[in-house]
Amino acid sequence: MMLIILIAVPLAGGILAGILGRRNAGAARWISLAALLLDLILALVWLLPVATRPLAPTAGPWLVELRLPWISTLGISFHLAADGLSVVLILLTLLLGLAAVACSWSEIHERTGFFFFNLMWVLAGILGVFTALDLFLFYFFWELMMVPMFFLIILWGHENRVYAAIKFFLFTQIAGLLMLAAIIGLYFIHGQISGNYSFDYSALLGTPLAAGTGMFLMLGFFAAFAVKLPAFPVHVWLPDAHTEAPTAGSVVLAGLLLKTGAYGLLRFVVPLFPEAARAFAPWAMALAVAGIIYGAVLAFSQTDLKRLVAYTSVSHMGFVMLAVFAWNEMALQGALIQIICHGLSTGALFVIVGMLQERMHTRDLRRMGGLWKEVPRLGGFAMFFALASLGLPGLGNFVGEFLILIGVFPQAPLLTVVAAGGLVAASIYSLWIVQQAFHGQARETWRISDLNGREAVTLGVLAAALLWLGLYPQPVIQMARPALAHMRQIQVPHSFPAPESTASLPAAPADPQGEMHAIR
Amino acid sequence: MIQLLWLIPALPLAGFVILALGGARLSRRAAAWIGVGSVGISALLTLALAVAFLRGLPAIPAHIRQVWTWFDVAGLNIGVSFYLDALALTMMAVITGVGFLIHLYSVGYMAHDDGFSRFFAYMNLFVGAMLILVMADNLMLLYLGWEGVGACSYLLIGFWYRDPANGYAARKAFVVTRVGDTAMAVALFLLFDRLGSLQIQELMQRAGAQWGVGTILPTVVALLLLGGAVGKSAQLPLQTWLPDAMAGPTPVSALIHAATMVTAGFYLIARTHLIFELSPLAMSIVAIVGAATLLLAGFSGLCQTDIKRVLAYSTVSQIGYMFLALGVGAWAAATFHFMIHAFFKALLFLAAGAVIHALSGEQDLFKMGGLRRELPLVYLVFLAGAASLSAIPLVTAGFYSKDMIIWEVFASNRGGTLLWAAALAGALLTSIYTFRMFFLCFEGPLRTPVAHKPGWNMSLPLAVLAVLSLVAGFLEIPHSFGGGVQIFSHFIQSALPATQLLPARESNEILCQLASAAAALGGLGLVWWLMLRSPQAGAALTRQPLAMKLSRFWLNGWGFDWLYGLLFERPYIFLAQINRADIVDGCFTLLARFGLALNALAGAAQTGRVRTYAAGLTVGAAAIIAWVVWL
Amino acid sequence: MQSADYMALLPLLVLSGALGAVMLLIAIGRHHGLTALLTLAGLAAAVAALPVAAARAPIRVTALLTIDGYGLFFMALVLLATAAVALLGYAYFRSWSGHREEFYLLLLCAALGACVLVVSSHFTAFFVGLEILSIALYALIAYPRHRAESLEAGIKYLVLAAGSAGFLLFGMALIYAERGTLDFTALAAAGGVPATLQSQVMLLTGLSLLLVGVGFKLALVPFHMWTADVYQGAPAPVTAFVATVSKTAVVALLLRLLAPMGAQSGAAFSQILAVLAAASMVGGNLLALRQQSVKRLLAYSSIAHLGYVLVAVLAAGPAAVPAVMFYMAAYTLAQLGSFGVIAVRSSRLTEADALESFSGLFFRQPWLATVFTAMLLSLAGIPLTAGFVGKFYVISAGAQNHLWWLIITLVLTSGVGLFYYLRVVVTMFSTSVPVDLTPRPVVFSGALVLTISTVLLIWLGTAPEPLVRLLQNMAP
Amino acid sequence: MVTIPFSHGLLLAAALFLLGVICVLTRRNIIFMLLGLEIMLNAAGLAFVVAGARWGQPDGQIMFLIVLAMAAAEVSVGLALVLEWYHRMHSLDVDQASRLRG
Amino acid sequence: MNTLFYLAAAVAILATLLVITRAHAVHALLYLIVSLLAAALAFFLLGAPFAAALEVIVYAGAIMVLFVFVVMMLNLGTHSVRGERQWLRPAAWVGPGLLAAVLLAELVYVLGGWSAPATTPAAIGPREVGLALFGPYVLAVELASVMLLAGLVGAYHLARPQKEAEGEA
Repeated sequence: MMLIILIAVPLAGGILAGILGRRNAGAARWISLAALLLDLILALVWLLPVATRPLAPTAGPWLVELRLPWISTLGISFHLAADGLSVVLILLTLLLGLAAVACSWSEIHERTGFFFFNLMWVLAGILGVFTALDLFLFYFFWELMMVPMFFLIILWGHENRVYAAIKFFLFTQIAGLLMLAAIIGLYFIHGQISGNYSFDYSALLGTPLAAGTGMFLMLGFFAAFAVKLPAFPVHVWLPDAHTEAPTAGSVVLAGLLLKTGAYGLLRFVVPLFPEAARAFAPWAMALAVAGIIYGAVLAFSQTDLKRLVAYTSVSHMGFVMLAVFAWNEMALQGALIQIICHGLSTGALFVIVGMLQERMHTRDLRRMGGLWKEVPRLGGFAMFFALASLGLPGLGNFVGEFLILIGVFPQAPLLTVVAAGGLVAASIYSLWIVQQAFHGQARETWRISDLNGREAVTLGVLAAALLWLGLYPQPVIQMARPALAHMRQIQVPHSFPAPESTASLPAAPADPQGEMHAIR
Repeated sequence: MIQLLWLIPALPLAGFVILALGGARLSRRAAAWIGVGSVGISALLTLALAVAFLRGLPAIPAHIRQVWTWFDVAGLNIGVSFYLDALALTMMAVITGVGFLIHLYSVGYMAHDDGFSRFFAYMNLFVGAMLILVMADNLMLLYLGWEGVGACSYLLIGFWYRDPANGYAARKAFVVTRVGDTAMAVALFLLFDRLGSLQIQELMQRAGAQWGVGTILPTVVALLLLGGAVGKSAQLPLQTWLPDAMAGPTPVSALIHAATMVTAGFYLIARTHLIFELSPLAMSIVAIVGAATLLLAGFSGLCQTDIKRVLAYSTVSQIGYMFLALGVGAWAAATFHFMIHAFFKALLFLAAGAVIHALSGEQDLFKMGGLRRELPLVYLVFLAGAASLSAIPLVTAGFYSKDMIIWEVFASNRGGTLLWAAALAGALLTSIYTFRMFFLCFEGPLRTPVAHKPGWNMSLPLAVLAVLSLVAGFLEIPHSFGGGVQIFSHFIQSALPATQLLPARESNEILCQLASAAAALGGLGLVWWLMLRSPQAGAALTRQPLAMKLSRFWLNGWGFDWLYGLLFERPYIFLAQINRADIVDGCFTLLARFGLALNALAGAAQTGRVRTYAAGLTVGAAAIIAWVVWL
Repeated sequence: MQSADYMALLPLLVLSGALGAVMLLIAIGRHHGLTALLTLAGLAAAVAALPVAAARAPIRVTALLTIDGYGLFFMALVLLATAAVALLGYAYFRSWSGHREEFYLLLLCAALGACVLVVSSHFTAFFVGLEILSIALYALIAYPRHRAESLEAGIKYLVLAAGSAGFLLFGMALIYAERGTLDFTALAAAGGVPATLQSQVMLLTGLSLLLVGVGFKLALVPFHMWTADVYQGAPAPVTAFVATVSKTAVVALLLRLLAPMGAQSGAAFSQILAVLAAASMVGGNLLALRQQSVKRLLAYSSIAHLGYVLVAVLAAGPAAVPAVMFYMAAYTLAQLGSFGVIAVRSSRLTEADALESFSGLFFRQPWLATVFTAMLLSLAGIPLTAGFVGKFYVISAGAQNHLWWLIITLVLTSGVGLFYYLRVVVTMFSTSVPVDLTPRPVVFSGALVLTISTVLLIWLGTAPEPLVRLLQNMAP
Repeated sequence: MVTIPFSHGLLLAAALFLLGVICVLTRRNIIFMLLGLEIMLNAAGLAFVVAGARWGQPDGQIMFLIVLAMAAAEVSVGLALVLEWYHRMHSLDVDQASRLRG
Repeated sequence: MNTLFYLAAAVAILATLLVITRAHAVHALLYLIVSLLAAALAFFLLGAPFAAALEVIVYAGAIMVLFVFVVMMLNLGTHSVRGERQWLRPAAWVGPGLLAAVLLAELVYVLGGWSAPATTPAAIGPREVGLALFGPYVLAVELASVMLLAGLVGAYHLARPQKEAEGEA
């Protein structure tokens, strides 16, 4: 039940904010803030103790679970559950949600109520995605979170918002529909084999699939998640969406929406299609590495600061995809840390860009320069997050990237080396941001104010979280460990109906660790 | 006492946190106290620790203290834990000691700067990171310090951020070293993959047990680590960033780009020496890199006009000596030279800083001159430093350390005559460019008026360092000097193995020493003759076309910047720029255009004429019937 | 005909009675509101008669009609949609002078035709039902005869519908000549006899010609060209009717005709259907891309939607029938809502179908814009709306029968489709200066339709279980 | 009574039907278009009669009757539309009815 | 008798050809009546005397007269004939002709290969038709009445004399 409440609180808060916000913009802000704080507290009180408790080795993977009948004639149930992975992501969602509310505080003047309504509903959809265990329900939430996001962009976005919003929606929807087709295909194949027509995740796990079918279905899922991630070469919606979205939109996009793609890869693609994912792993990893480098190079050449940061997301999320397809504990833990830290650091960078835009009404790097003198504290934070973004040890992103690389290395040494090249490229663009915006000569005269208390607290919390994850990520690792271990166990299908599927994959289950051997 | 190990890096880091959070609200005085004080206490702690360490020495060569578990994933258990042995202690002593002096000096040097507390914040952060680097018990933590000092180096080179050139230099330093760092990271991956640990001592043990001498793996690992080392230590081929790094304030150059950070490469190799010893090839490469670098930098040093750039090239060159020593297995000599170099190079930079300070920021050697009388103290300490750098025999510490290297290069079983010759040539070059700089600066007519005289807080570190540059050498006096004194070697041997000398060459020690002494003195004499005794000869020499060409070539650091610009920088920028609009996006746009074209095509049938529509109906009927009839 | 037959026919009888009553009322004295009310009462009575008929179902009433759950469901859909159109019509024609009452008469005729269609199991009933619908529609489309557009649309629809009816009849005649029966079930049974290749070809040719007629009504590519013109020219409530009732009825009939024949009609025929489905999905969505007229846009989109439905029709498995039924219900709701929004915004002289007239609607009439957005999102198949469940159902039906290429076409083309739905949504939410600043008050009856359809839309989108359960065992 | 193959009867119907199609496709005069439609419907009715004759059933003729009724109804509405159109446009050119397009 | 059928067929086709090519509407209508009469003959020969009678009465009689009325009402004179000639350029025939030819070829292929037993069918007179019509087909008759009603109402509404202010409030 607590999971429903966790999702319902932002939904209700959103409605309330929407209604009251028509009269009083302040009310909408405070209600949203209160709802998210309440949700965060509830999550901390309910989930954290459960998640940190040592798990009995015989217990199932789920810490909390809830199953209600929904459309039972089609085998669809309202099935929510959370394991350590979900808990971590829920907490991240709420934290970044708060940041998003905080950074919209003074940025949004028009239709404030409706804005917060949309914002809260996006967050609720994301929470749903992170906890849904019925594939139909998952897809439901998956699409649901896009619509308010779309409105956030078209109503409060910048100059080119319509183009960006439509592009964003089209890309994610088409890919989502491919996933829907794959979900349904899986449902029927599973139903035909077992006689049990169900969309339930745990039921569908281990469905034996012929090699070709499995690959097609896996690609359906992969398409949706790759677009959301975003993986090269379907990343093109991201720079536009980020650039045009309001700050809170960018924060939620970068910090959370992209993570749903990563989460999907982790939770669904590999566990549901272990064989296909294994076969596809070299390609996926190659794409991931291409994304790492491509995103980094493109980020460097951008003149729009938001666009620049957007491309860095492409690069960073490539690491996550790389890790997922390596599928060993080290890489997966790294992926999780990377997910969180990218959310925090890129979210914070977007917040900073938003603050600059609010003050300067431009995001053009060519017009900035020498801002340090005007806004040293903002500059300091920007420097901090830029360093985090380039993977400076001691900050969370480093732990993520390092674990990923060290985990992937045994499976794909060459790709790892190329991916490590992304670290160099990351330093190029990260420092470029600081140089262009805050260092150097002032190109125009700006009279802008430094951070106020609310802004400083927002950034400070994010920075502290990054520092904490950089120096002591062990609690997160501990929390996610049983979840990841469970996912890695559900690897080998129960049985193969056709002999050709075993013949084509020699000695697949032989590896006790279950790592996929890609390019060696 | 050993329990307090963690305090040593923690204090400067705490200083950094206070300074960073306090920011501009702190008074200069408070900032200075915090900045200098934290490092000072660290230095005192280090001293106390050294005493404790020495007391237990023969029995307990190393201590490990874990502070907390950083992370523990799938067999990779990384602690924030510190390892203390002779090597680390030496490094710590230099970092905190010299660091403290430089901090003290900075109070005066930076007194009028806007970013006073920011400066000390960065400096404290640097000291903390550097201490973590040298104290790290595992390679992960070492990497943390490693990158951390890189970041501080970046921050401090670009300290005066208004000038884009400084920003460029800072980014260049960071990116170039990061190339090396990445190689090092790959080495870490490989080590963990093959040996299952990143704890240094465990690694050394397992490497020795599992890998044979001369096999491929240790060579690969060693070369990757060397990649990291050359990046950080500005050795060939990644040396290009250091001369530009002089854009930072001079104390920074003294601390980071001379005394401590740039020697991290040396430290890394010394730390992982067992792996290097498993690979003779890698060792030779280290030696060759060192030799080549010291010559290259020496020649470049000859032609510089900027006083700090001369010193920068000399740093590159001196670290080349250290690498050369490492390459021939002269571990103790390398460490000794590191320490002495820290003293005299810090001294030289600080003294140069005092000169620059005095001349209101003037760095051009040709605009200096005649400062002997204006700044007598600086003159004296500079002379001490220059002598030490040039390894003027007997009286300078530099002589003892450098001579030790030259001799062991000659006598080591891994050494050779060619390397020795290079080292000797380097010594000659060193003495030439050093005294060229010295004479240009202090002799001749006064060209720029003196504005500031150094205060006590600048003078005191200069004096201390000058003394150290002269007398520290007596810690290690060669055998040939009547049996000698080997305090330092003995000390360091608890951590690093002794050099394997070829018995056949051992007897030539005194000859060798004579040769190096001759090189140093010869260089000095040559410069004196060309510049002071008969300046016309010197001028004539510099007017030679060949000399001018060479001079320009060396001035630009052998064209490496140009080459790398051509090979990497410009193609990267070019590729990024032409693809700014994202070609992939273009492809999708094309797809969308295609869709719109199809829309136009399909829309062409919507003429609004009922006859057209009826025709469509009929065509459809005909087509369908054709399909069922003939297919 | 026995009393059970009459009971089974009760909805049709009630409808006919209502037709007569309305005619009488008009003869006695013209009164717009009263006529509308009587029409609604008749429709309500017919709906109320459905359970009576359902109690006797399934039953064959003469050879012509088969009253079964399947037919009754569609009948309910037709009747409810007609009622909605009547309400919209009341709102639309309220401020007109002149004869408005015939609208309801014709509407009831058309509804009766559609009701006959959905329960017909015989070519004769099929044809008669279709023609009642068509002939009533000719007049309905051209109803505002003071508007040249409406007349034009009427003429186009008439010429093309009659032409397509010719093809349909010729096809029927060929089938009859080959098989000797006009009865759907008998036709399917006759297929058991091993036929020669030639007679197979004859049958297929007949079916193909029949398909021209059906394809015209469903506006499948390449028989789609009339759609946009007619939708645009017809008054908005009539457009809603054309888009919903006339298509629903024909889809119901097509499925009833093909379901038993599926096995014998052979691969070639299903290939053709597949091609038509794909062509409709692609063509419809492409055509709508740059439309500036919302009615035309919805017209093109309806072409695509019928393509989607055809995927489920093709699937022909046990999932196909409920999928088609659910999809048509969802589609009907969304189309009614969409055209309803246009209807309540239209004035006597112009239909409010220019895209730019929707600019910034959200800020003037947020409620109306929200309804329209919900409808468009449903058409686009976004969750929370009935359209999503419908699309899900259709893909399910396709997947069950491994129509992978059609599913992929469906997915990609609905992605394209999303673009133009979003264009409309974006326009409504655009903050640029709106063209038309005065909000037009929404008449109560229109508001009622919009509210109910929105509620239903979301209810079906979030809790489809009751309907799904109802549809589960309704194969004809 | 004739003993011709039934296919000949159907061929006649087909030929007439297609002539009607040609008429609809070619003529711009709405009246002629309606005539073409009548020809098509009549041809379809003929086909039904032929088919009914083949099976010796009255069903074919009944279909013909219904076609007849439909043709009558359709023509009446069609001609009403034509009158209204002519009243407005003063022309019978069907190509003028192309304001709706695109 | 067979000859009579083929003769009727030839007349019907020829007359229809003339219908579709005439420029004058009244001429075309007259030819169409000829064509319909020929078709009625064919009906008769195929054993459908009732259909033949209705063809003559309803089609040739009622429907065509409706056309004639309208043509008269519109008073299409020589002016319209000239326009008609202009519209009927030979080129206008090419496309539809080709299209129809393709369809014809297909249908000839289908029907030509189709062989039904060519027995002499028994005549189905008005009695059988009537029995069927008011037996199993009674609902169709009822529904046809609704169809005619729809046509009636539609035609009434559309052709009603127009007041200028129609549609205005």
